[in-house]
Amino acid sequence: MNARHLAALLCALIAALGLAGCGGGETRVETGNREQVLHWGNGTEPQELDPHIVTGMPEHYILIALLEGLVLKDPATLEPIPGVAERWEMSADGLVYTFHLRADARWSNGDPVTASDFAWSWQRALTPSLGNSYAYMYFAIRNAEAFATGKLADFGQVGVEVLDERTLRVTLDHPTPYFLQLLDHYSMFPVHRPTLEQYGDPYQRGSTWTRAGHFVGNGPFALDQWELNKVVVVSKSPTYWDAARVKLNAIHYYPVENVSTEERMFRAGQLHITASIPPDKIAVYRKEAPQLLHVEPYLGNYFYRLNTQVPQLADPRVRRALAMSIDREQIVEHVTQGGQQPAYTFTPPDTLGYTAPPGFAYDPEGARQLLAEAGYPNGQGFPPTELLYNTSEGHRKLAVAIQQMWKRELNIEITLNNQDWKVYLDNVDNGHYQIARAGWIGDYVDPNSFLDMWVTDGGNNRTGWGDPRYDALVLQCAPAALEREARYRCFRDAEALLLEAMPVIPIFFSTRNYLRQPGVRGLPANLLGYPLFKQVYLQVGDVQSDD
Amino acid sequence: MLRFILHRLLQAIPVLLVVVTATFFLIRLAPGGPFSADKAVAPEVLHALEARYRLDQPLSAQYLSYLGDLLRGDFGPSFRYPGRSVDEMIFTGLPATAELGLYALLISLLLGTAAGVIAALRPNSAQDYVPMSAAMIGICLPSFLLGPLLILVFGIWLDWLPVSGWGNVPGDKLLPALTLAAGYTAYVARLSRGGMLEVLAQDYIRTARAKGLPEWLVVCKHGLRGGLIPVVAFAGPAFAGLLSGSFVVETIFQIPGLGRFYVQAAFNRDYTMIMGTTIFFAVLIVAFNLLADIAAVWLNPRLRQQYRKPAA
Amino acid sequence: MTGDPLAQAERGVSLWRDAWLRLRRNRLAVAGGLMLILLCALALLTPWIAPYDYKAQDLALGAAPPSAAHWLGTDTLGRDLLTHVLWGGRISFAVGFVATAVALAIGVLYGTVAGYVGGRVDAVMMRLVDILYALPFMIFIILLMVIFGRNLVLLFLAIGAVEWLTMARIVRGQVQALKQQEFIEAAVSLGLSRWTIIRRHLIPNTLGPVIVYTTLTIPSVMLLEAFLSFLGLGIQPPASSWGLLISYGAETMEEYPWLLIFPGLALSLTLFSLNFLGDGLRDALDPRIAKD
Amino acid sequence: MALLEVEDLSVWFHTRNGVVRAVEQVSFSVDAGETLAIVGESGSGKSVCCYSLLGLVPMPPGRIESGRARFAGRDLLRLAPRQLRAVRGNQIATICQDPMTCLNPFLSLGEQLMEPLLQHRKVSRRAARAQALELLEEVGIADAGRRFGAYPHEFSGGMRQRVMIAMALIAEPKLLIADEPTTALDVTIQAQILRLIAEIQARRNLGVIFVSHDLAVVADIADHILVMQDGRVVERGAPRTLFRDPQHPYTRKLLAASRRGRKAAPPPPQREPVIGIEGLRTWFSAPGGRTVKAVDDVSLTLYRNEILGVVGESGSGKSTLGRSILQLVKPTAGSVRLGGTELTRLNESALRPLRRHLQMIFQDPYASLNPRMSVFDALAEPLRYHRLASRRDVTAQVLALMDDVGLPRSAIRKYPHEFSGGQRQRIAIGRALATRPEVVVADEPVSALDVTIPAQILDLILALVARHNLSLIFISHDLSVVRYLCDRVLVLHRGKAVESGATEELWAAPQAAYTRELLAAAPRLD
Repeated sequence: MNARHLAALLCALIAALGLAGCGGGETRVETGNREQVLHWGNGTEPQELDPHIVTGMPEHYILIALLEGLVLKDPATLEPIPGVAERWEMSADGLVYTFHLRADARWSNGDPVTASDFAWSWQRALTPSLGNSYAYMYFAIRNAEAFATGKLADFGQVGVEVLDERTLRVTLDHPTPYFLQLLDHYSMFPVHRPTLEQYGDPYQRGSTWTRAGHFVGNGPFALDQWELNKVVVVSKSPTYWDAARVKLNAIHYYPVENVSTEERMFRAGQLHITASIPPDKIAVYRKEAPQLLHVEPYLGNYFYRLNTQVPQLADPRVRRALAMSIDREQIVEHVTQGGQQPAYTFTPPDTLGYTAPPGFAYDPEGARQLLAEAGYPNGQGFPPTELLYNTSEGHRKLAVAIQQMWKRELNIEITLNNQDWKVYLDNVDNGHYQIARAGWIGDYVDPNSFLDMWVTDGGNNRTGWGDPRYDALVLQCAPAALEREARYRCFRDAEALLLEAMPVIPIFFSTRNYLRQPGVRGLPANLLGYPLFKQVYLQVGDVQSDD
Repeated sequence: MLRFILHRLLQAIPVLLVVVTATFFLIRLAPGGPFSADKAVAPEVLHALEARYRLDQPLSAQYLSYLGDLLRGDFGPSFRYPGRSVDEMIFTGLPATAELGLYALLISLLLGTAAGVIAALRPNSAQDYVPMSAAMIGICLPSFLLGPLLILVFGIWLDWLPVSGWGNVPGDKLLPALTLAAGYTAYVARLSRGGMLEVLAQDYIRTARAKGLPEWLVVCKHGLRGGLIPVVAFAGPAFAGLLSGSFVVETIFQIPGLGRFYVQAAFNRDYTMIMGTTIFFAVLIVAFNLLADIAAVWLNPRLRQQYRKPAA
Repeated sequence: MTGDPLAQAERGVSLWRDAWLRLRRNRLAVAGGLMLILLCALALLTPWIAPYDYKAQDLALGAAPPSAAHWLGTDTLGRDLLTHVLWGGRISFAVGFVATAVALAIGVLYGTVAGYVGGRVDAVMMRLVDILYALPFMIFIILLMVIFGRNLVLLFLAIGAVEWLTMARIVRGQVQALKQQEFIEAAVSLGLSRWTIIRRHLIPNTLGPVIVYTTLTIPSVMLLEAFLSFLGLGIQPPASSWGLLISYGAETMEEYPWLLIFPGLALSLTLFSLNFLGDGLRDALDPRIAKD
Repeated sequence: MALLEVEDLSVWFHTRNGVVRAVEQVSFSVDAGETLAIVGESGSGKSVCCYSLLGLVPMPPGRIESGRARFAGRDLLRLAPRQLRAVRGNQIATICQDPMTCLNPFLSLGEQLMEPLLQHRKVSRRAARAQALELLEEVGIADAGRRFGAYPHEFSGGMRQRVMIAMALIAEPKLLIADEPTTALDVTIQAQILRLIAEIQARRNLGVIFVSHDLAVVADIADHILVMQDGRVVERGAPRTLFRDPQHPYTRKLLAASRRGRKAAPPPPQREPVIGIEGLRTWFSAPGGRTVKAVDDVSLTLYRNEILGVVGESGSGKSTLGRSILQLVKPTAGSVRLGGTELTRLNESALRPLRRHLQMIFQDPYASLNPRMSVFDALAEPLRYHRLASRRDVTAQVLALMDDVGLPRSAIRKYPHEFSGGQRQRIAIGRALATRPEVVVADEPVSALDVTIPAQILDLILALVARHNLSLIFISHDLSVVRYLCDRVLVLHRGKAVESGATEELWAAPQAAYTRELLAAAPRLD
């Protein structure tokens, strides 16, 4: 290789990398504002865009743009508002819902959206071979669980009935006050049968019907482009029944996994809105650009599971001592710093009007006493115990802080152990842990979403704790109650039992913290972080942007 | 030469077979399956998924059917991204990673060689220490640190270059390529310095000077070729290693590349994807080792007749 | 061999003493060596000289820039950074040196045998290296952790088990070149066994490149340790290491730059010291360089 | 007015270990068409002296302390680098000792050949190529067009040196500096190259500075001779006067080294065979399925206390023959018997204990000693390994060996790099003797050594053969050395033994044509 080649190579390289001419110009956000194109930080790459297969938030944000269920939610109040169904009736016993579909509901290829579309889609969603993790969202419907678990082969016996192409009747197993909320979950969205049948077996994974160019939806937006790990682009659908109200021309979803990258993209004007914000940046934004920072209460909590099969944790007094010696005010103020609320109950306050009374308080003195009663005065003789968490900076910080609090208040040594996500899951699932970090996000706004997981041997319990009284309250008392207050009373009693036994230590209630450009309008805060995209628009208000 | 290449290609077959077999069984030993999730998955759902992906069969049967698929060129469907095949994902991610790797390699070769050559011209002087120390910084500044640092300076404070993306706007490839190149630059600089020191002491360099050639021509034309031989030996395996090495850079700069799949597949226990990327990586290693050997022969005419053995 | 004036001037000193003498005259190498000794001493003395208990936190204080009370500032949990850099140095030095030593031992031996024996044995051995290169590293680490549990020794082994591959390649190349030298043929004609030739004649002569590679490996091993810690194999909080401090510091480099700068400086200082010492050692130990 | 006039040139090297005065106050001049020979051992400053004129001495550590070098009206020592570059390769060209190391192995010969032209003359590549081809024909390379793109390693040593000469001449310089241009070549080739230089010099009226360590080589070609020692000119004069009446003792020593006589001692009377070689063949497969017959059907018997010379040019297979006898290379066919044992049938582990009876002394004492083993280690290793010495008396035995080969006892802890070439060769000989061998193969043991050293080593070998009752196979390309040392001679040519016989008989009446050619080509001082 001689010098001439080298020089040529250098030039080619510089040209290829395009060193020349960049910076300045219009940012993506500014262009977007002008053209009504929303640039949305979407966390991870969507696993799929099949509403009956996927399980995550990134998929959720795309699917609610592409598809629409019978009912929508008002983003301000989370109350049901008409979607594909223009109206509906509920029988007096709360078991039968009749939905009247609007005449102008259309698929993006122009086909009308009919009641049998829903019936077929739901049958598909429940078919075992598809492996739909969210099949349980249907289980309020009569016989849906039997069909989904393969005990019942005939979908005709499931409580879904097509009265005519514009009328769908659903019969429930037991009164379910939150049923209408579920209809807005993507697992209950309709899919376009001819498309699914064209691109493979509709009852198996691995179909390509969700690709751009194949996808047929009924939502306010249609799928334009889906580039792996790069972007998903949806654009305004002209066939949508409410297209006149849709103001955005397009939404670009970016799968930005790294929160720091996302923050930098936001700062450089590449994103209108982020999925989250690095915790350490919250204080900075709060001080320097509070108008960009959004801290919103969220339907989720952060807690530690205690494995009640471990000898030293089998004693509820020890478990309560551990819970009572954590200074949650300090933690939310100095460690998490994201506006979280200290948690002294398991269910977030005001979950659709439900608030449980605090089950305990920060009381180091009382904690020491309980620990002494349990046989470990001043922490003496307390066996070495390990706190397991999946690798993450936030979990680490919290664990280190709490480890120190337990040391200080109870004089017990807790060692920390972080593991990669799947190993952590495996260990927690199999009970190979002593104390393990966890979090929970409600599927719907109802205490049931937080409390039914603690029934004996529940799939998400994983603590080994169980109490027949609790099971009765959650599984029988609450479903049987016809009145909201009576139902909530069952839940309050159940939660009191839970907090007394303390198989889990609630730490704080989550917030959704993210960054948003000032021009993004029509996104009211709500507990679910739920956007109604047809109301969203971009307007760089009366204040002219600087520079 | 042809025989040599054929020989090495033949050797590659058992290598790949061992890699496939070992990886196949190792990943199944790792705790946590592809479908485990935070929210408990219902047993019947799990059964349906396992049946779908043949995970309910005995391991040996799974292995044999996987080998069968492999022979037909089918890497199978991804478990994590059920709508996509592993083949498709590898070939979607490959161009960006290959391009990134190529740029990084070229940058590290250029900068590293430049530093090494400049340093070798006056060993143990400031002209040696300054460029070598600069190159060495690449090791102290791992990409998870250098990337954000470069973005901060050039993307945000100076606003010269985009902070993320790949091929969207001009200039967005420069920072990632530089970031990835940094670590390799130090190695290239050291290797080329050593190589050049040795070559510049050779008699034929004096011959070139005696011909009255200007110094740059002496160094670039007569010195560089021999001095770069150790660099070439390093560059082959290093380029193959860029696939897994580019994970961090791809994540930081939001590049739709293969490196992310390679690492995420392991985190997700996406068995078929792990297998696919690992096999791909193994092929790359074999190929680039071979290429490095061929390049060494190409660079060094003397080696061309070295393949001589005693006739037993 | 023509005009070689220095050779005459340098007569009369033995290799090792001469090496030591020349090393001492190499000011950079001496500075590097002294710095390493200082860092090692600090690491060893940490329990006595660290200004704070490494577990002590002051949540209300949070991340504070350097001050009289905390010379290097505090981290987001209000822990003294100087204390953590000192304790982290212990771990990083142990990991860096032990893991590299493991890699060195395996790599040098393996590479020498492959390079010297050559032929089919070499082919098989090098293909084995290819295989190990190709196996997914993360899965390997996760399995190690699952099978053997978590401890420091395992961490050293895991890192050593990865790093030796490159070392083996380098040494093999070196040995292949050495093998052609007449002194190896001389050793064969003396009737020495292969093992004796490898041990006494080959390995000592591969020192140069090995030293250089080693000085580059130690710092990268220190950073690799952080990655393994994220997978759960490494050390656990509240204990720390430079690798971990740097990766945490990188996350908050804008808000709390001191959390990145000081651990980063410590690592860089080590790298440069090692590098200068390594170069000095290599030059001092190579009689061929000694002549010009 | 002379072409080049050098006055009072001093070049010193300022190293960390002090100042080395490589060239001290040297003056000389060269006229067009005239040849100046500078003769001396390595380290005498003869090369430094020439290269410093062209600024080719590395600076630092080198520094020109004083002097003038007038060439074409300018002082070379005071030219700016750019001006000096215009002189180099253009008006003053150089030929160096070993064309293998002086030609760039990575570039084709044609490319290297054209370089000076492209650099100094405004010519197109095409014109340069034409001129280069023409010149290649002139220096005697047939079929130049086809070989233009070949690489140095594809040429033989003599051919390479021809290319080197062509490269030096291509820009039509006025002065040629030839630094030991024939030292690395075989005798017959050496004669051709010397003739070539002389012809070209005459044709082009070149001034030539011919640097050599061998007075015999320069005898025929030099107009003036400069003898240098330790950086100083110790004697100068026309060859005839210098040879007839050398003034300085050093000159006399050099002359003695070039005028080696015949073997003094008569051949040993008793004829006890030690090693018998029958039909030995060592073939290598080369690329393209060819077979290189390095040793082809050689038979010989070596008797006790005898020195057998093996003579041949490079590539004749003499080294391979030596290595095949020692089983360092596995022969393809034939038999090698040591005592009653057939060595070719033994595998490596069976061979290992026998190896101590068969030892080798290598050509290059720099390469054949482990740079990281002290004299003690190098000599003690075989003693210990073969259990020839107990732990207690190993030091005594090492010291005895050192006495034997003439190494000072004080050097026992030193390392090879601290010794001169001759002393290193003594270490290597000591190592070979340590195992108390019966047969020693010495492969060109003195050809890498300086002028005055071989005599000492050869005398040492003679003494040791007698003292230890050795049988020695002495491989060499240098006929004078062989005649001085050997009882019998075997002439190898292309792997085959063309002639063998008692040394003086062979010298007196060579039978084979090849032997005659060989003997005729050897430079002589008389």
